[in-house]
Amino acid sequence: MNGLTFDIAHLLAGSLVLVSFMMLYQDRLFALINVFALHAVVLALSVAWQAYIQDAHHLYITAAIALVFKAIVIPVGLHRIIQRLGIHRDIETAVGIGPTMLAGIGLVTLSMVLMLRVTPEADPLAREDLAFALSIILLGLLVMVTRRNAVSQVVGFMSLENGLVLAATGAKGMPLVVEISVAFSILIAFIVIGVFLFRIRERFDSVDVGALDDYRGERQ
Amino acid sequence: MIFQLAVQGAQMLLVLLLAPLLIGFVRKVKARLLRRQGPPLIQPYRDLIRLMRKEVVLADNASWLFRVTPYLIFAATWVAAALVPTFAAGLEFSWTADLIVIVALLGSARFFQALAGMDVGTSFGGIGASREVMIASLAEPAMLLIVFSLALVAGATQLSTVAAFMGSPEVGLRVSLGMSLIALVMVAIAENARIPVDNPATHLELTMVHEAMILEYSGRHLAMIELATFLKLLLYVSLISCVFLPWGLASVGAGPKALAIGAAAYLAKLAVLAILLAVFETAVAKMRVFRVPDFLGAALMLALLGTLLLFVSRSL
Amino acid sequence: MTAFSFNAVAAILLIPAGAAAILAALPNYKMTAVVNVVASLLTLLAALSLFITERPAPGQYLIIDDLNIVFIVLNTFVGFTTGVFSASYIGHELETGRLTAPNLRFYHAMYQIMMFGMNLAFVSNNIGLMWVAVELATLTTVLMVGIYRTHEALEAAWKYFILGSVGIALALFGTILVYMAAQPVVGEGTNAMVWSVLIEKAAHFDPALLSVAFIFLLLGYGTKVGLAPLHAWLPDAHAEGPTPISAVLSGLLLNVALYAVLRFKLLLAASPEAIGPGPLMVTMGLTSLIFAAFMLYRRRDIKRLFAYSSIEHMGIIVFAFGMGGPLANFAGLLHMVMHSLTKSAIFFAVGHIAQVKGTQKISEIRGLTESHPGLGWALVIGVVAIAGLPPLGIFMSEFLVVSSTFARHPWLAIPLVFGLLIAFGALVLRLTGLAFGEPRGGTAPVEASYVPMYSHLALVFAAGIYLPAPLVAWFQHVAGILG
Amino acid sequence: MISTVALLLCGPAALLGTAVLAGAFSRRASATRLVYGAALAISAALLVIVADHLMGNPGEVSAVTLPLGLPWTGARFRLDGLSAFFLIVVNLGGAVTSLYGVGYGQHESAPHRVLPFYPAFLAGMNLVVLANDAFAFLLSWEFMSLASWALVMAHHRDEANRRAAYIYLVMASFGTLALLLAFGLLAGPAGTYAFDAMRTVQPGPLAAGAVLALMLLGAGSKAGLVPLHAWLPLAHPAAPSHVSALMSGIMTKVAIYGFVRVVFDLLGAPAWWSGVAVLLIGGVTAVLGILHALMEKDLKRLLAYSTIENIGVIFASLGLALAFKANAMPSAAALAFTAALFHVLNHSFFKSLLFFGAGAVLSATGERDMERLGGLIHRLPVTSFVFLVGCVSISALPPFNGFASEWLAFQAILQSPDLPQWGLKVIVPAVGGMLALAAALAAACFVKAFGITFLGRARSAVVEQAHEVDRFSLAAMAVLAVLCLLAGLLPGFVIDGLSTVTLPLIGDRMPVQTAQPWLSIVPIAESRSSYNGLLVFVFITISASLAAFFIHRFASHALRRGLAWGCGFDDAAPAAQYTAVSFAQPIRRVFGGFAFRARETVEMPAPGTLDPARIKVDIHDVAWETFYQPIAGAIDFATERLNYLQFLTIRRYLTLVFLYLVILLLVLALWP
Repeated sequence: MNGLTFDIAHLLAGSLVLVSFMMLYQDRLFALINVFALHAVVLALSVAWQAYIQDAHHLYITAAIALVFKAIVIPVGLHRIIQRLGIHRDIETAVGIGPTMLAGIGLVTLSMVLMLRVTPEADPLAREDLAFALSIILLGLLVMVTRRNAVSQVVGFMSLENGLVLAATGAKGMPLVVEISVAFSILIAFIVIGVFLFRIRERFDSVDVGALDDYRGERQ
Repeated sequence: MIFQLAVQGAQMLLVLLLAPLLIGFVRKVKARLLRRQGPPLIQPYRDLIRLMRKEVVLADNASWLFRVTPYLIFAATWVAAALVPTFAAGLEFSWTADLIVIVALLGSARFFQALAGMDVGTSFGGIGASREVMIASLAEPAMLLIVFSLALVAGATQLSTVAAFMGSPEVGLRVSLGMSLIALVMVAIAENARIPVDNPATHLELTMVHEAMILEYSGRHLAMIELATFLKLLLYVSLISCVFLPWGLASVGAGPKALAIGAAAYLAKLAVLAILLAVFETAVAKMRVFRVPDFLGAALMLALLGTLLLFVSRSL
Repeated sequence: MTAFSFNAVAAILLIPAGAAAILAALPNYKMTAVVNVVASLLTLLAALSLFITERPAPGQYLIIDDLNIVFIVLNTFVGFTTGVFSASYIGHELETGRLTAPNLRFYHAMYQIMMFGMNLAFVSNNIGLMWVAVELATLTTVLMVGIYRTHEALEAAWKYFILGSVGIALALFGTILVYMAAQPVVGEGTNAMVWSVLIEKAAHFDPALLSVAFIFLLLGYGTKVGLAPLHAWLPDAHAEGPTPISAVLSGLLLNVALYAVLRFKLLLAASPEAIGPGPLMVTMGLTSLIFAAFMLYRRRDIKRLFAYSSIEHMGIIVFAFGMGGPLANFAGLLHMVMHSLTKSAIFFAVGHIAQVKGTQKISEIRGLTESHPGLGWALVIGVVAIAGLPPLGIFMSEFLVVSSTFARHPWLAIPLVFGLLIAFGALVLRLTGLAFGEPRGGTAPVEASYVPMYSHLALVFAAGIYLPAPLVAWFQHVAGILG
Repeated sequence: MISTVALLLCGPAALLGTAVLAGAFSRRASATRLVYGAALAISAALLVIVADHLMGNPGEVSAVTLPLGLPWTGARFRLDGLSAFFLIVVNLGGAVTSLYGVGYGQHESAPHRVLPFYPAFLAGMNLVVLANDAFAFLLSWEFMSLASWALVMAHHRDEANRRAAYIYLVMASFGTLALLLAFGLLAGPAGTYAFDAMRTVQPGPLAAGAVLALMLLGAGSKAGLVPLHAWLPLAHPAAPSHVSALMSGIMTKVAIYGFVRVVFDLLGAPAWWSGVAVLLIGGVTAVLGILHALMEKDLKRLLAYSTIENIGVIFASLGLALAFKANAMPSAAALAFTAALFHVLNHSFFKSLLFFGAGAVLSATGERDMERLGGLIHRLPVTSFVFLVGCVSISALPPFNGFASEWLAFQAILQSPDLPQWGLKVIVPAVGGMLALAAALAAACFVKAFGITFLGRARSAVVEQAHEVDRFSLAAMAVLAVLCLLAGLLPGFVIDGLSTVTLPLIGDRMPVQTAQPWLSIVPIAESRSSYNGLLVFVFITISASLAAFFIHRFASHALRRGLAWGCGFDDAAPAAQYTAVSFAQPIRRVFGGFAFRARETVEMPAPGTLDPARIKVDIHDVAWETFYQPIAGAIDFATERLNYLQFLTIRRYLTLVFLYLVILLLVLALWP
């Protein structure tokens, strides 16, 4: 493949990682959701670009899903949930922003190291993409474990899943990508609905996972 | 064959007849040492006969065991005593039992004596029995270790063989043998309930050991037990004499002349040892019951030391 | 013949799928229960027919080989017996009003979907398809765990759901990585996901990619196997869901995930430069074993107790497969089968016990052998079996694992034996309290279905005494495959 | 022609069948007699078969492989001299116990919890002795433990019994795992679990040492070696008395069989220090066991502790045999080995007898606590007589059997100076001293046991309405008493019979004894040592009857019943008698200090007050406090700490997963 296409793909993937970092940095729910929307948009772009250079047309569907569902539906839904629940705007982060960022950097380097051990014969784009995807996944997990609020955890999970889609699309001619992205969208919908359900069933006064855990399996 | 059997029988009768005499002799010597006249030598015989004539007063609670025990004790002790070479070694039935068996026979006599002590159900019987078994639990291991060291020197636990070996020149003078001799004497004192471990002449129940066990016995039963006690003392004395002073002991299948010499020598040894015993008993005082373990512990240690020394010296 | 045998494979998948559709439509719970049992029975028969029929060549999506037949038959069998058990169990739940008719409709439909998912996972030859199937089975069980709608049940389901989803994601990434590793060698397209193709070419794959892939797969599927420290969902899901589901979770779903791990272990073993899967699995196995063994002591809830014992045994199995070698692999397979049978039998018993005693608190259940001899002795035999005492099957597998390990790597055997002993102490301690002593708790007679639990126990007992030669040959062959 | 071992295997099969039937019909009234009758018949049949085998062709070995058990090994069974001997021990005990059970079982409150497991227990023991591959062996071994566990659990409403059963099963499983490891070493990576294969390979010194240690742990924990004995005095008394007899008299012997089978048969040539280890453990076990027995006031626990002592004696002789074998002194090794096996037989006799007696006392009075008994010799004449025989035998007093085997052991110890190693030179006499001490203490212990229980005056009302037990129990006890006497009078026959065991395992045998004049036994040469129980017995009888005759002939016959001497305080209450505790007090003062940190504290009343002074004694089981409590504490601590992991939030669990992932990735990144 010629340099330009490669660079563009590289650029998009890289910017996804960057957006992940931005998510790590956010400490307000609305801002976090918006950043996630941006994350989804960038993902949609890179997926579309992959579709174009691999001229695998089914990938456009994935791109579309990412754009419509993740960049629009879900964020809007989350906005409404937050308003409905009226939960305070601040995210009480379990770990401070600074350490989180440092950890994030560590994770990215780790994934780079891992992927650079891969034999260069492999498709270079695949290598780069994988390195980025791995970092995005790890960062997403990091968001999940450093946030107390269920909504932000959901967001983290979705960004993680974006990393998966990125990897899947980066893999040339991988089958089932569309189906997988659909399946995941459903999964996420479940999670969001779950968060929502717990609210309307009046079982938990907040969707703070901490409160949700007050029972914690076996009472002492 | 017949002659051998006769000798064996003679030995059995001899020990039976000599035992009271030995006691009488010891008492006499002790009395003399205390500047007393003392009872005549044959007093023990008289005592026995008088006891035989008296009626038996049996405690209400006494069971059959209480009445059988005296005969068992007497029989076991007599057999044991008869198996120890007195004037002649290698008698017809000497191989029936070796030294370990003889010790064990005395052990079974003690076992039944302790049981009989507990049978009536008085506290005195309990006192005697529990103290007796405590003493025995230390004396028996010591005795067995002594047996070990003798057996290691002589290469046998068969008394005749041991005596023959000790009589032979190659035995020489050995530290370990000295230790075992001392240990044996201490054990003998404890086993026979002599001063300082126990006082055969006491009448104060709380200090009794042996006497407390037989407190309830009377009449012919008491006679049996007394006789057994006499036999026991004789047994230990002749044991010491045949192992550590084996001179003059008639050898296996010897003629009448040798036997006569043996008998004379035996009587002489008895006299000497009896005098020593009397002197010792007048010299020391009875110790408290709970000093006895230390006394016997010392015997045990000596015996063990003797055995270990032998093991070591053997390999050199 | 081929035609028929293909139908057999199809039947394994279609019967549950169709049954699910019907059950979703049927209103009456008695009938649904019956249909459920019948469908499971048919599936079992279809699975058994796999033995007699000639196998199809592995296709792009489906495969039948020695490895998965064992799993399929076990799966369908326990699925069937559990169906029988749940018929009587659910009846009681309905009377006590813990469940309602609509719940039940949903429940039975979900049950069949879950069976479908598990069977699909077993027969799928395509790692992507396998992933989808495993996730399907997982998500259905999530829904069933939450079926009681109690605070605890929903919380357990939620925990299961979140942790499960993360596992899903990790497993998917691993799958993608495998594809990436295969794609340069095998070429683009579905072929690069067909296991039977991959295993042939695995030697030429990029080792580094494979290694990373295996770590993600081990964590992703290991979450469902319940290996510590990924086990968190397991105890609560077992404790709060309906007991038939606990039985299926312990007896089957863990095996499904384990099966997936094994497939990828083979793949990795075929590529020499890649990281050795053995040490990883041995470590995880020992960790889970010892951790679960200690956790057993402080349990207050009877179902949670046995959930932890499942973790412990999964640890043993993973350890055995990690050790590798004919003996250890044989033991691992045997142990897996025995554990499925025993543990589901135990849960059958526990389900009825909890119903008659009206509680799951261990401290409130006493003297079962007196108050309910049938259940009590079943529990005793079950625990004796699960604790690895003869003459029951698990003793044989533990015998093989321990002795062979000690002969090869003594230092690995010590922690293994240590964990086994600790767990044994805990199980027997609890058993002593539950089965013996002054009876406590409800003493109402129970209309229990003894057939499933005692048939399982009878099988376990028979296996402990006598393994039929063909089965042995089979296992040895599979153990050979597992290398 | 069906081979002998196949014939023998029908026995356990029949027993298992009986067990199943018993499980089905155990609530019928007639079940008890039927089950015990069947067990009796089967054990007797097995006994006959083995005896016939020994009569016909002693040396012959017959083996069979069944298509059961471990697939590629099969269930192998084998009958050789060793297993034949232990089969006799097991089935003789089994038969007598079943006879006893026919009567004693009638008192059982919950027969349905005893009857199914009793035959299974017997079957398990038979199978252990016959097994010829590691799997069959361990399977039967653990099955035996399991059945006995169920029997201990029979009276499960008693908290103490549940605890005992729990500790027992855990210790049993510990032992099994140790044996499992040992067999793992012997089998090697290839997994050749057949004993025949193990015999052919000689493991290296390190492996051999490990196997020996593991066997000491595994077989020792079942036999009751200190410090693994803690479960034994809890579990053995907890079971119904006839089962206690089986566990104490027979099952411990099966454990010894396991030890001998592996260490003397499979392990090949031993190293000299292996003898040292076994010797020391045996000696210590003997002394500590009997000291604990002396401190007991529960009759059955006393018997259980004395079992520990006898096990110690047996292991000491075995260690001696190992030492001799290692130094190529086969004749001495044969002597020591014979002593050990002879003691195995004897102990199975008198320990069963004593437990039967305890059971009779229990069923007659409902009491196990000696402090509430006394004077039973008037109420239970026959029982007390046979119990006395048992006491005399176990106290190693001539002419009974206990003495014969101990005498052989001492003779073996006397061979030790020829041993080359210094360690052995020093240790053997020390152990000999320990054995002598243990023997003397045993005598003391059983004076106490018999004296407090049967002699003296009744300490509680239960004794007054005690009645002699049923004829089946009496018959069983009488049989054992006669056996005790016979084995003591004619040891030569037993010793010659044991030559079929010693020859294959040691490579030598003791000289033929039955050819000796007057049937006396002569281990090496008559000039060295000899013993003739028969003659000693005859002499004692003759001289006793002579004495009796003379007394009868010449002395007075007058006899008067009167009060016992009480220093003028007549008719002291029975409470004034010596109790079990006070009887043991002198010995406690001598040995208690180091053996179990016994402390005596006297509480004197304030001057002028009239309330009594009290003496308080607290005794510690050192082994329990040194090993078991710390372990339990450690486990408790670990569970306490780990338990937090059950109560984390989802986020923390996710963190765990996340960290685990990162760690693994790091490992991968740093992978060379």
